[in-house]
Amino acid sequence: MATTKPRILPLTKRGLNFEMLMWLFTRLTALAMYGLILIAIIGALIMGARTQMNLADVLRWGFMPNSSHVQSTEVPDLAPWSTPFWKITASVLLLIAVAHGVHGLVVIADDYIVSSRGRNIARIISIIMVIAFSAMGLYILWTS
Amino acid sequence: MQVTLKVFRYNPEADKSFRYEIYTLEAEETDRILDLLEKVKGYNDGTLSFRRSCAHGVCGSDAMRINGRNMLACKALVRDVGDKITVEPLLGLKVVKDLIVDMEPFFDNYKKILPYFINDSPLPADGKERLQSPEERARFDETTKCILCAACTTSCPSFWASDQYYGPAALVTAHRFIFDSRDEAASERMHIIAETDGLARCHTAYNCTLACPREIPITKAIGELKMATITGKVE
Amino acid sequence: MANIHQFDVVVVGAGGAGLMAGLYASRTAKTAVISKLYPTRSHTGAAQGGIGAALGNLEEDKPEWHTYDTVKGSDYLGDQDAIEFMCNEAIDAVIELEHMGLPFDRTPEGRISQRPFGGHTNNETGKPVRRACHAADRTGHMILQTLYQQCLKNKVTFFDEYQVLDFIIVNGKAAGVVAVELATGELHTFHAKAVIFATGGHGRIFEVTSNAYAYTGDGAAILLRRGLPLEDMEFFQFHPTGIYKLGILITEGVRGEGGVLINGRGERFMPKYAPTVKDLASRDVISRAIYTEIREGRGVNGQNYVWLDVRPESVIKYAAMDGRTNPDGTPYTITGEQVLAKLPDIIDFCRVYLGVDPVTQMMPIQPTAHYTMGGIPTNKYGEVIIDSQNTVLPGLYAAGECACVSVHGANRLGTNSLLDLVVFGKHAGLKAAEYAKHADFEPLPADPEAEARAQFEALRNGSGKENAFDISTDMKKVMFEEVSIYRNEKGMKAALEKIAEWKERYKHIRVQDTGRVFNTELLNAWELGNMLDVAEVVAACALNRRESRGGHSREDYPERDDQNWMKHTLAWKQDGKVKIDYKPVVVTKYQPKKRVY
Amino acid sequence: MILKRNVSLATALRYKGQGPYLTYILHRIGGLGMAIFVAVHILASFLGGEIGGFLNDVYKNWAFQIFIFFCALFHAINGLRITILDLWPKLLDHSREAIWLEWAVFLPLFGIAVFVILSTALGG
Ligand SMILES: Cc1cc2nc3c(=O)[nH]c(=O)nc-3n(C[C@H](O)[C@H](O)[C@H](O)COP(=O)(O)OP(=O)(O)OC[C@H]3O[C@@H](n4cnc5c(N)ncnc54)[C@H](O)[C@@H]3O)c2cc1C
Ligand code: HEM
Ligand code: SF4
Ligand code: F3S
Ligand code: FES
Repeated sequence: MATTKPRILPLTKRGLNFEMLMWLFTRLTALAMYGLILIAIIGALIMGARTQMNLADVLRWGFMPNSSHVQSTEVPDLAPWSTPFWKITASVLLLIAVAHGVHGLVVIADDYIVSSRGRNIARIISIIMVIAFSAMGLYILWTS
Repeated sequence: MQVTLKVFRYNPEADKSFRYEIYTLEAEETDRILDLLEKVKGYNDGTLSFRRSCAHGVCGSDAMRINGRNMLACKALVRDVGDKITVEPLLGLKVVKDLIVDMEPFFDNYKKILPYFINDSPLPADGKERLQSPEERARFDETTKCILCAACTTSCPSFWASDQYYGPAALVTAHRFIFDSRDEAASERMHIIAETDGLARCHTAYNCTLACPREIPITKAIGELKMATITGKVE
Repeated sequence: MANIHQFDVVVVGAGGAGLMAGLYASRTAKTAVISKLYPTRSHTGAAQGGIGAALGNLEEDKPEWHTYDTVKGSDYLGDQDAIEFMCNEAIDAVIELEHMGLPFDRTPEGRISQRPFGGHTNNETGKPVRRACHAADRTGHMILQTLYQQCLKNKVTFFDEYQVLDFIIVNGKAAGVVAVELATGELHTFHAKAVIFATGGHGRIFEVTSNAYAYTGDGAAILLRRGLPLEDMEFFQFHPTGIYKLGILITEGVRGEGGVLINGRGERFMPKYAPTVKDLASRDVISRAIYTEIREGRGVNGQNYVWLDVRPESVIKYAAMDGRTNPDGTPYTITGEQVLAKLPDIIDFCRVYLGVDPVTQMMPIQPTAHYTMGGIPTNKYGEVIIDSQNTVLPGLYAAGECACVSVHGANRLGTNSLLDLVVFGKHAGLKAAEYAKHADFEPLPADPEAEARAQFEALRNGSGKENAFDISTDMKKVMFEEVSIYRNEKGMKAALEKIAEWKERYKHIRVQDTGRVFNTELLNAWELGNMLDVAEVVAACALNRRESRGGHSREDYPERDDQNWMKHTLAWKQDGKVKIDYKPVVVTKYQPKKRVY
Repeated sequence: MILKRNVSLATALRYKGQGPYLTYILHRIGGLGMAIFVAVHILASFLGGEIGGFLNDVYKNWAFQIFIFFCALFHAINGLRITILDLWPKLLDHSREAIWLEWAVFLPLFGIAVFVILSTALGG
C-alpha cells in the first residue's frame, strides 16, 4: 500500500502571496460585512424600526448604520441611533467596505492592465483612495 | 433536413475585415457540425479553413464558437444545436484565417506552469513503479483528461480582457500535477499560479466548466488550487 | 526565400513514436520534431485500452507468454526476434513511462493496474491474462501528454504545424526533408544527418474508420515516391467494435471488463468462433465473426451491425457462465458505477453520438478500419531497409504505426501498438543520434524543394474539372467494400481499376484556394494523392497474396498457406506500376501452428 | 494581416454563457455601481453644499434607488454564494443548485424592495 501521507505545505511553500491574501481578504470582509449588517438590522428592529421605518430604510441603515440615514424616517428620536456603539459599528463597516471596494476596483483594473508599470500605478492610486475615503468617511461619521 | 450554416469568414490575404457567409445544406440530425463544415469545404467553397483531426472529441483541434458558445465541432450534433447554426472562431485569440486562430499565446501560458512531472528523488530500489494508491490516483483524475482544446480559456472573460491570464486550461494542468502524490514541485507551481496573472484573475464566471468538452470540473479545480495556496493542503 | 534549417536529427511526426524518438535523440544530438498537427493532437491521443507489458501486477505473467501471444496473434508473420525484443523491453518501457509521471490506474497495492485484452493469454491455461496497463480508457492520451510534457521539460525543439512533403536522399543517404509551414505557406528545407519518420497510418483510405483525418499515409507515400519499398501493405486491421456508421472506436477494454457481443437474435455468438477466450479472441477473428453473422442474416434488424453489451447484469451473467473470477477467486462482478469509472470516454462517445447509455442499453457496433500493420520496412533498431536482403538506407529511420518492424505481422494484438511506439520510438531515436554523431551532412541538392513545389503547382494548375472530395469519397467507399475484411480477386481487381481511374481524375483537380496562409484545401488535395498511392499498394499487395492470414482474408483462398506465403511482401512503385518482392519471416522459437482461440 | 484579438464588450456580453456567467456580469456591475455610489456619497457628504443638494435629489429619484438597491442586494447575495463556494470548493459540484437558490432569495427580496420604493415614490 502506498503511503497516504497528508501533505500540508508550510507557509512559505504555499505560494501564499499578497495577491492571494487579498483574495482571502475579499471573502472574509464579505462575511464580516454580512455580520455587521445583520447586527445593524437587528439593532434597528430592537429600536423600533418595525413600526417607524419601511424596509428600504431599514436596509439603508443596515448598509451603513449612520444616524443621518434615519433622519427622514418616522423615527421619533435620533439619540439611540447615534450612540458610540453605532458610530463604531459604522466606522468598522466603512473601513471594511472601502478596503473591499477599492481592492475590488484594483481587481477589475488588473484584469485589463497587464504592464507592471500600469499595475503599480493602479496600486498607488488605490492606496490613496483607501486613505482618502476612509478619512472622509470617518470624519463624517464622527462629526455628524 | 435543411440547415443554414452561417460561417465566420476571413481571408488574411484579401479581406480587410471578417464577413459571414451563409450556406444552406442537407443534413441529418446526427451529423456533426464538423461534417457540415467538411461538406461545405468539399462542395461549396474549398477555401474554408479550419483545424480538425480525430473527429470524435479527443484531439482538441476543432474548438470553435457554435451558436455563440465554445464547443468542439466534432462533438456538436445538429440535433443538439438546431437547424440555424452560426460558427465562429474562438474569442480572445487572433484570427489567422476563417476559423483558425493563433494558438501560441494559449500554449505559451500552458508552458508557464511547469507542465511536466517533476520528481528528482531516487527511483524505487526494486526498479519498479512508484507506488500510488487508487485514492491518490483518483484525486487528480478529472484534470488528466484535458486535451488542450482551449475551449475553456477562450470562454473566460478574464482571458478576453488579457491573454496574460494563464487561463483555466493552464490551471487545470497545474492542478493535475500539484495534486499528484508523486510530484514534488507543487510548491514551485503554486508560487507561479499565485502571481497576479494566475488564480486571482479567476472570478468564478464558470464559462470554462460549461465549455469543457471533456467535462472537467474546471472551476472546482481552480477553487481547490486557490484554497490550497491558502491552507497549504494538497491532499 | 530559402528557409534552410540544419539539425543532426529530424523527427517527422509528434505522436507517441515521434516524441519518444525526439526525446531520446535530443539527449545527444541537435534534434527537431516536425509535425503537421500540434503534438498533443496526434492520433496516439485517441488510443484507449492500454499498453501491453507482462508486469504480472495482478496475476502471473511472463514476457515469454507475451511474445508467444504476439507471434500467434500475428498469424506467424511477425518477425520473432523483433517480437521477443519488444516484449522483453515492454516492462522497462512501461515502468519508464510511469517514472515520467504517466498516471496509470492503480491496483489496491498501489501498482500499475492491468486489464485483459484480446489475444493476451496465460499460456498454461489458455485463459485471458491481465496484461494491458491502462489509465482509464484514455491510455494513449496520457502517453501522448506525458511524452509531450517530458519533451517540453527537456527543451526539445518543435516545428508545430509544418507538414513534411518530401524526403531528400543524396548519395544513397538521408539528407533531410522538405516541409511547408501551414501558417505562411512557405517551404522549408530541413537539412539533417538522420531523419526519423513517425507519421502514423493511413486508415483514412477506408470509409468507416476509427482513424483521424490526419491518417493519410503521408510518410509511407513520400518514401514510396522516393523509390523505397513498403512492407506487408495488404495487412490492415479491422477492429471489431466501431460505432455503427461513424467508425469511432469502442475499445477492446469494454470486452476486457466483461462486455459481450450479441447478434440480432439476442445470442452471444463468439463462443462458436473462439470457444476458449470467446469475446477476447484476437481482432481479425472477431471482425470476421461479426461479418459472418451479418452476412448470414443475424445482424440487428437485418442491418450491418450487431450489439456490444456491457450492461452490468449481462456482464455478471456471462462472467458466471464463463467461470470468470477476480484475482482473489471470488466470482467476477461489476456495477454501473464501475463501468462508468473504468470506461468514462466510451460512455461519453455513446451518449454524444448515439444517444445511448451503455450502462442501460446495448451499443450498435460494426467493424471499423483501424490499424496499419504494414508500412515502412525497418529492422528492430528502426533503421529503414530497402530490399529483401535487409540493406539499410543510412540515416533513415521509421517508428510507430507508419513503420513495419514487423512485430504485428498479419494481425496486431491490442495494446501492442502503444508498446511498439514506445520501444521502437526510443531505439530509433537512440540509433539516429548515434549515427548522427559519426556521420557528416550530405550536401543538399541545388533546389531541394523542387519536387514538393512541382506537386503543389500541379494541384494549383489542374484543369479543375474534377472534385477532390468526390474522388476521395468514392475511394473510401470502394476500398471499404472491396479491400476490407473479406477480399476476393474480382473485387480487388475492380478496386485497382478504379484506383487507376481516380489517379487519372486526380490529375485534373484544381484547388480553389490560391492563398498561402493555412491553405488546407491544397494540403487536403495533396494528402488525397498520398492516399491514392497507398491505396493502390494496399490493393495490389492484397491481390497478390493468395492465402488468408490474420487481417487478410481471401474468400477465394480461405486457408493459410505457409508453404508459399510465409514471407513478407515488399512493394515498390516503378514506372507507374506496383513491383512486388518478398522477404523471409524471422522464426526463432515458435513454429507456425493452426491458430485457435 | 491577422485579425486582432480584441474582444469588445458587446462581443463578450453576447457569449452564450449560462446562469453563472450572468451572475458574474451582474456582480461586477453591482460592485462597480456600489463603489462609485459610495465614493460619490462620501465625497458629497464631506464637501456638503450645492453638490450635496443636487445628489440628494438624485438619491431620491426612484429609478436610481431601484438601481442602487439592485447593485447592493445582488452583489451581497451573490457575494455570499461566491464566498461560500470559494471557501469550500467541493460545494461547486452543486453550482447549479446554488444559482437557483440565489435567485430564489434575491427575486422576492428585490421584488418587495421595488414595490416599497415604487409605492413610496408614486404614492407619496
Ligand atoms: C481509436 C484508437 C484506439 C487505439 N487504441 C489502442 C490501444 O488501446 N492500444 C494500443 O496499443 N494501440 C491503440 N491504437 C493504435 C495506436 O494508438 C496507434 O497506432 C499509435 O498511436 C500510432 O502512433 P504514431 O506515433 O505512430 O502516430 P501518431 O500518434 O498518429 O502520430 C503521427 C504524427 O505524425 C505527424 N504527421 C503525419 N504526417 C505528417 C507530415 N506529412 N508532416 C509532418 N508531420 C506529419 C502527425 O502530426 C502526428 O504528430 C489505437 C488507435 C486508434 C485509432
Ligand atoms: C455584504 C456585502 C458584500 C459582499 C458579500 C461582497 C462580496 C464580494 C465578493 C465575494 C467579491 C469577489 C468577487 C470576485 O473576485 O470574483 C466582491 C468583489 C467586489 N466587491 Fe463586494 N461584497 C460586498 C459589499 C461590497 C461593497 C459595499 C462594495 C463597494 C464599496 C463592493 C465592491 C466590490 C467590488 C468593486 C468588487 C470587484 C468586482 C469584481 O471583481 O467583479 N462590495 N465582493
Ligand atoms: S480543460 Fe477542457 S476545455 Fe480546457 S483545454 Fe482542457 S479539455 Fe479543453
Ligand atoms: S471562465 Fe474564467 S473566471 Fe474562472 S471560473 Fe472559468 S476561469
Ligand atoms: S477533431 Fe479532434 S477534437 Fe474535434
